[in-house]
Amino acid sequence: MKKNSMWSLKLNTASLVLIPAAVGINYIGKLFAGALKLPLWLDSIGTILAACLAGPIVGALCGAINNIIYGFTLDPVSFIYALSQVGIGIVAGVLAYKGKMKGLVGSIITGLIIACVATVVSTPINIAMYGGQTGNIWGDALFTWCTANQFPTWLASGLDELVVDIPDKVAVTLIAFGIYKALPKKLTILYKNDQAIESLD
Amino acid sequence: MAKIVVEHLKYRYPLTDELALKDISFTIEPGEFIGIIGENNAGKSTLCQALVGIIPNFYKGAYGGKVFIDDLEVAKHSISEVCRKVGIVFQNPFNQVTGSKLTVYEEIAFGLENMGLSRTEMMERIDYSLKLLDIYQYKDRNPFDLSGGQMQRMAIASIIAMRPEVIILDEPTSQLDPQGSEEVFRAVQSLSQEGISILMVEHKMEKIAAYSDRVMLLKDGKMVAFDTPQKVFSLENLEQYGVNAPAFTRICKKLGIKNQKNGCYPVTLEEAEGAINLLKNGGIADE
Amino acid sequence: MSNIEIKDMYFSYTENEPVLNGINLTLDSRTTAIIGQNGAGKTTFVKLLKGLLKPTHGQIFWDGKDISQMTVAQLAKYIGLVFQNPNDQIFKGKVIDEVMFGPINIGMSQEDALDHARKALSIVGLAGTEDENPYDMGLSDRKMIAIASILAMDTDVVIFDEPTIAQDYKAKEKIKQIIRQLKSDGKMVLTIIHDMDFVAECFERTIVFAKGNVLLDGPTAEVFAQKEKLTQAYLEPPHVTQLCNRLGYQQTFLTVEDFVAYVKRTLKK
Amino acid sequence: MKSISLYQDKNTVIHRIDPLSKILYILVAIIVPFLLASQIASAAFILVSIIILLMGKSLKRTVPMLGFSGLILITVVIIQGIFRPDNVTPALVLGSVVFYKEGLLFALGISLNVINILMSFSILVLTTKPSDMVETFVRMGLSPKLGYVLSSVFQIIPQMTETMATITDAQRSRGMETEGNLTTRVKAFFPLISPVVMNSLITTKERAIALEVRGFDSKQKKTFLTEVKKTRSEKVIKIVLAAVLILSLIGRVLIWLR
Repeated sequence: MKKNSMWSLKLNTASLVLIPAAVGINYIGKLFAGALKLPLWLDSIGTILAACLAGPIVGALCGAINNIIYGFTLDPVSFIYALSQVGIGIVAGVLAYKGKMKGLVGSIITGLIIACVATVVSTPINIAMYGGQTGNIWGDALFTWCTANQFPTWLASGLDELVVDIPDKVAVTLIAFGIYKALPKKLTILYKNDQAIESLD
Repeated sequence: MAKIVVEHLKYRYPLTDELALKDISFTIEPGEFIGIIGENNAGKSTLCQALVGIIPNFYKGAYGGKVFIDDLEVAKHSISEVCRKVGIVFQNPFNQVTGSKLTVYEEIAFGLENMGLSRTEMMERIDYSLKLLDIYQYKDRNPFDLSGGQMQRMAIASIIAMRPEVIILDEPTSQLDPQGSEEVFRAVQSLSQEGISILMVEHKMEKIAAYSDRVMLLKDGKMVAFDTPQKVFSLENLEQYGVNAPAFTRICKKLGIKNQKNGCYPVTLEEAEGAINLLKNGGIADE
Repeated sequence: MSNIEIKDMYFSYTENEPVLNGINLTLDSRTTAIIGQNGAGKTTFVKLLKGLLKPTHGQIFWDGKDISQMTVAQLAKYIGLVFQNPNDQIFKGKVIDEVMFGPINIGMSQEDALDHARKALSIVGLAGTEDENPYDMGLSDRKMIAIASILAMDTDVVIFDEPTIAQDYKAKEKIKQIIRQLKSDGKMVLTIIHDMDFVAECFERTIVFAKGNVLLDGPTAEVFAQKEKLTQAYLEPPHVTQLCNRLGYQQTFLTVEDFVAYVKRTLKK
Repeated sequence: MKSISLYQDKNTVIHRIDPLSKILYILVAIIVPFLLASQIASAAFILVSIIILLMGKSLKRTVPMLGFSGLILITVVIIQGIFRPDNVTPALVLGSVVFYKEGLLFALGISLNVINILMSFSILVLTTKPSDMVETFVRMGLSPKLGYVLSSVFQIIPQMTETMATITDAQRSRGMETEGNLTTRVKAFFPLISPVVMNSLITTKERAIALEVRGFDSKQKKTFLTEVKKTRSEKVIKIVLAAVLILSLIGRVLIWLR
């Protein structure tokens, strides 16, 4: 029973309503990062948090819906990158469920794994869309250097994405972990699907 | 019209040790207006949510006893079935807006679409409830552009459209300004005149005294009193239960003015006015 | 004792939609309630005092010094504002850390901040909860934490925005006590509030805002005596005052005690 | 209320077209040039999209959207033009910098592709009310619950943006600095983001309950307040689009067989 519940597609209302809130958190994270002129995007805090709270399916849905919404509000190219957000949601959900996101070290490792997955999913899209670039100055500088030194495109592009993703995803995972840790149990229990009603009769 | 029967209701939230409701039993007749009072954490909201099945079906936890709305046993049915008979309105109007609809009209339709009603039936019910709550003129507005009072009336209208036989209002005015609260109280009165049973949790004791047929006083998850407002507000140890009687009752208590017929203190503006006038014109105070 | 003088203050978010239309007020040591319906400009007014907004025209003087152009951070040392919803500010995992956040920001040492925070928590009746998670506590307690987090900053002026919303009798009594304590400590107290009975019992002065103007200003009893003007601002007098009006009394009483004393006196005659 | 969607309410033929047709158009505009491996096809679709956007009075609004991708495309031209490994034929010499033909052509292909995708999506995004689109999907069989989730995001984000402003005010009122060096700004992030998260999670719980008491979890088959209007022209549009797709598929097979 417990084993199945991580992948259960039957979501309760609380988990469903968590999705728009998580997308909103992503959006606000990005706005605050922009307003404070921080050098990172910080735009997947909600996805990771939702994945921790309600599992990989909700995490994946958050990621997908996040980018669909970005597609409608900022840049239609985001639709295509929904795939990498889905990857982030699934990985975070699975790792959190397996209890890997406990403590600082666990979160950093989780962040690194998330960054790798995001890179694996995004790189082919980057290559198909932009010949391998990401649009980030530092990443693209590395890409240029690699290209000029005859690296294969997939490697140059992968490294480009990775240098951008590692600091961002590690930071985001740490922030999500910090918030998750402080959440009252009364709230987090609502998103679990396997509660039963005890009888007092 | 539905009758509510609660038998030995007990409930404990998940992850807590103490019962939030401790063996509560009562019966409410069809069409009654019930005021529920008590201090914070007395169990008022928990009781409200138990009547709709949010407790135990949303929160889980530990549950005992039975709640019947007519012959429907609440805990044994899903919330979506129970909500056809009992509607509930909460304190914060913002959090009750679905957020997925762009106009007030569509917002009201949300519950009706879920019930699977036909279009014509929906439109008829929406028009009726918008007019009953006096917000028909805002039907094309975005729900979030309404004032607090209007938004709360929209929340009530969206419940009314589902034609429940009982409506529960959990502090419906505490987030509103005086004008907004007045709008909501007037709306609640018109519901009561339609014959709908009403249970209302409220901290404004003057309002409770003015509207209620009976008042239920809770303390620490137990029902302490359930009687007419005059009887409940005349209780000597009321403050011990974290409740302050209406200003009118407190004045009359201090002046020792009791209603000769039932031996209770006046609880409303009108009763107090009458009693004090009587005193001035030669009536006798106890002191 | 300090005072705040507001001279000919105007404010609007967008042109053609004025929120405040030329406010002239002098705030002094009297505890003051600001009432009026939503949208009358009350919250905008306190945000201007706090420096969160800048007046489009006019000045604010504190003891003769123009503060209308000071930054929020500079003003934080002098003016504290308790926001309506405690969830808009609480972010620490422990009550004590939350309450110490403000004091440390305005430059108090760790020890002073701890000291002030402890004191503030005991004033709001939450001594002993220092190590709890604020979100494990009820909303009513979180409101008290938010109050404590401003009290701990030990500002000369304390402003409350709707402190009594959704509070029960006991909590309201506690807030009354806090306001009285602040007054006796020589602080200036300003409160936006909808609960007229509370205003009647707790505030010496009442200012009524309506449509961006000051409609009424004076000792609380005088303000509540102006029936027509109150109706104009969609306000009802306190319940005791309503009873006075019904009985046709000339005097305006605000509290149960005053009313009872008066009736007893007249009856003796 | 502010809306975060890029959609603007205008009364044009394009606005009235079924969202499904617009989605079909996006698929055709992306798949056909890919199948035919033809840059001319991309260019042709860009032209068609521009005409449709003009008819929908929405062409100007694509400019800000082009901004972000446009910037990347410029760097693509520069980087590929100069550094692409298979560069051999110099095409343009600017001082000591040499642009090569192979790299530039590659960059041209990429640019046409990206602009084509952007423009075809723009038609959908700029001329379709998000709620209409969600409803279309729900009628087609998307779970009404996911439909709810999608359409509520559009309204919930502006609400959260407002909360964000209040939270910023509340923390600044307690003396927190939001400007200054990097450490100050990094330190400010947590006090700002945590209340947003807490607030929205608490709201989530209340909203979930409010939805449940309005039958959100009902097993009953859902009905709709709004009516669907199906016109003949809609059918024609869909058939034409499908035909284009099939023809290009046949074309691809023919090229492959040759």
